Amino acid sequence: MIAELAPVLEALLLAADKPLSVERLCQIFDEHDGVDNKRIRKTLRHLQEIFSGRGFQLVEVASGFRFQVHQDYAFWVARLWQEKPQKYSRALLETLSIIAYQQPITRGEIEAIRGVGVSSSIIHTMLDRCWIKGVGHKEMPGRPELFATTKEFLDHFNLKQLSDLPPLDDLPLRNDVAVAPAKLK
Amino acid sequence: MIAELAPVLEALLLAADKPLSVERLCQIFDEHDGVDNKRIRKTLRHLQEIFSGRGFQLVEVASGFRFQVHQDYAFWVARLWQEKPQKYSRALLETLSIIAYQQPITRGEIEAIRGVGVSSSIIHTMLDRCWIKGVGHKEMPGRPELFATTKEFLDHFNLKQLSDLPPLDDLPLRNDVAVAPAKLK
Amino acid sequence: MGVRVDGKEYVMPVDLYIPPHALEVILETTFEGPLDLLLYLIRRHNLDIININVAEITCQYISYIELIGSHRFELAGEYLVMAATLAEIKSRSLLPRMQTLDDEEEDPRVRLIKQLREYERFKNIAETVDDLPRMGRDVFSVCMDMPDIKQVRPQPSMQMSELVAAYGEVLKRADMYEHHMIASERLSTRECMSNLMAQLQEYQQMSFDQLFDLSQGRMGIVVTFLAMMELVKERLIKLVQVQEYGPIHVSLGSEQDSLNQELAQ
Repeated sequence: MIAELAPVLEALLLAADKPLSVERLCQIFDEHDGVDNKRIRKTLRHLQEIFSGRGFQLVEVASGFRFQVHQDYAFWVARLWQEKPQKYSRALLETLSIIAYQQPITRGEIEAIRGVGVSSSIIHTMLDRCWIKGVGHKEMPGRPELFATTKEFLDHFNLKQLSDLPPLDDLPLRNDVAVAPAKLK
Repeated sequence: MIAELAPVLEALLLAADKPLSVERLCQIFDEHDGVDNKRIRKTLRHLQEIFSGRGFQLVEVASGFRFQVHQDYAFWVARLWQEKPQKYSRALLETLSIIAYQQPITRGEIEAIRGVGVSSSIIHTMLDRCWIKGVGHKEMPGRPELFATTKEFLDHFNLKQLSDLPPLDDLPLRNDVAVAPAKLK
Repeated sequence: MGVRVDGKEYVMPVDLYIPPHALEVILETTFEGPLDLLLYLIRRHNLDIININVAEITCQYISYIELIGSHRFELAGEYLVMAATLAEIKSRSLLPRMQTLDDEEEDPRVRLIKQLREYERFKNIAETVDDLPRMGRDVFSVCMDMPDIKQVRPQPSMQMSELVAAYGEVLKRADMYEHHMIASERLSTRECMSNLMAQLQEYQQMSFDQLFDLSQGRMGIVVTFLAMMELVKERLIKLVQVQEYGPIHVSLGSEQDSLNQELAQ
């Protein structure tokens, strides 16, 4: 029976190099440790309170909980490194956004929306970073691959679920003919 | 002038991938931030106190300060990277122990000692893991293969040589030639 | 109004004309394709797709295409499609419209506006996504070191203690097994040793195989074998094999011989 769970969870979450889910945390313990999902959740909430207002915080993202440096102090942390954080090209951001909001989607469908070809290097970059993955093939000539975003994508953008993405507005394009906006799933 | 230095230092030390010296920390700040080595040292000492008794601690090592997981919880953290402990069947454990203590030995001899048959899959598992190997054939009808343990087996148990195997003094040994452990070199 | 490229301001004239030397850079770095360019022009100039000077714009688009065509064939193609679409829209607007039900479906103007609208939504959301707090820019992960002293390696999935315990079990069971054997089948190594000795005294020499009684089962055979080994060890019997893989002959050993001699004396 573990009397004090908080420091154990702290240690685990701080040492892990990726977010840990409640289930994953629970696996660490043996039966006789007296730790279940409920107790872990409760302790995590407690930890979130304890560390609020500090230089770091415990947040829940798509694939679990992680400690991260508080955004308010990112300015100082950025000074630690010589290199500026990488900027993403507009082509990558647009392609990634289209996949995020319209998934699952084929490369051809992305190109139709953007009106321009999607370079293979962009797709590869996103696959390499595990932000997108192939989730199947569309039943149409050529059976093109369908892409969807991953948990890692959500983790990277500090999101818990897809519905946490900012809403996709319907922007009126001048006083044009009435065109029904595409429905978003 | 930075009013609250503690969360800034926390953020810096947590985000850095190596220890940061007081001098290095000081470089981060501009003159008008009102941060000097003395103030940094004082704040770091304060942080050390704040976080004592938690799952992590702020320690000073040769090249500076760093946060690290508290030693008391290293046991749990180690489990993070540990594969789910595989359970070996009793049959496998017994067979392996007989080979270890009675090598070289044939399958028939193992069966004789255990009083039950030894399944081929057990032998294969152990051969696959390189824990045992065939070392020759017994000169008897059918010329059965003789099995012995390997260097990998010793490595697995962190042993240097077979004689480092625990002695069987405290085991209920029969004074019978049949099962007296073979002398180990 | 203009576009900044490499620190220089390029003015985008109302008539869509872009200086040829700036065009390449603008098309490749500033705009994400012909839709993006058209969207820009519409927003900036309050341009009406219907009223553009198609002859002029088509000429210009074609000269752009020639310019970029040598480097970026695909990109040139995409701009060419746009020029064709614009030309089609213009040509339709000049002709009297046939009012049919499915007319709207076919109307390239409606299609283009729909496409522009859809693209603009994602162009905007891409900017919003870019502003989201992001790992490595706004959010930094925390990964602490382990204390140096105790670099715990993943433990072996089998402990030595388990192995020793298993062996202990084997020995214990073997012990019980033997008692059981004595009770039920009246077999024991010692007893078997005696029997073997008795047989050999009677026949002097026997073949190895002959000494085993298959009806005693596996354990019986094992006990016989063990008894034989014990007798060999004690030099009470001899095992002789004349040639490799040949039959093994068992006879009384030297100890027994001398014992017999002593008895005879």
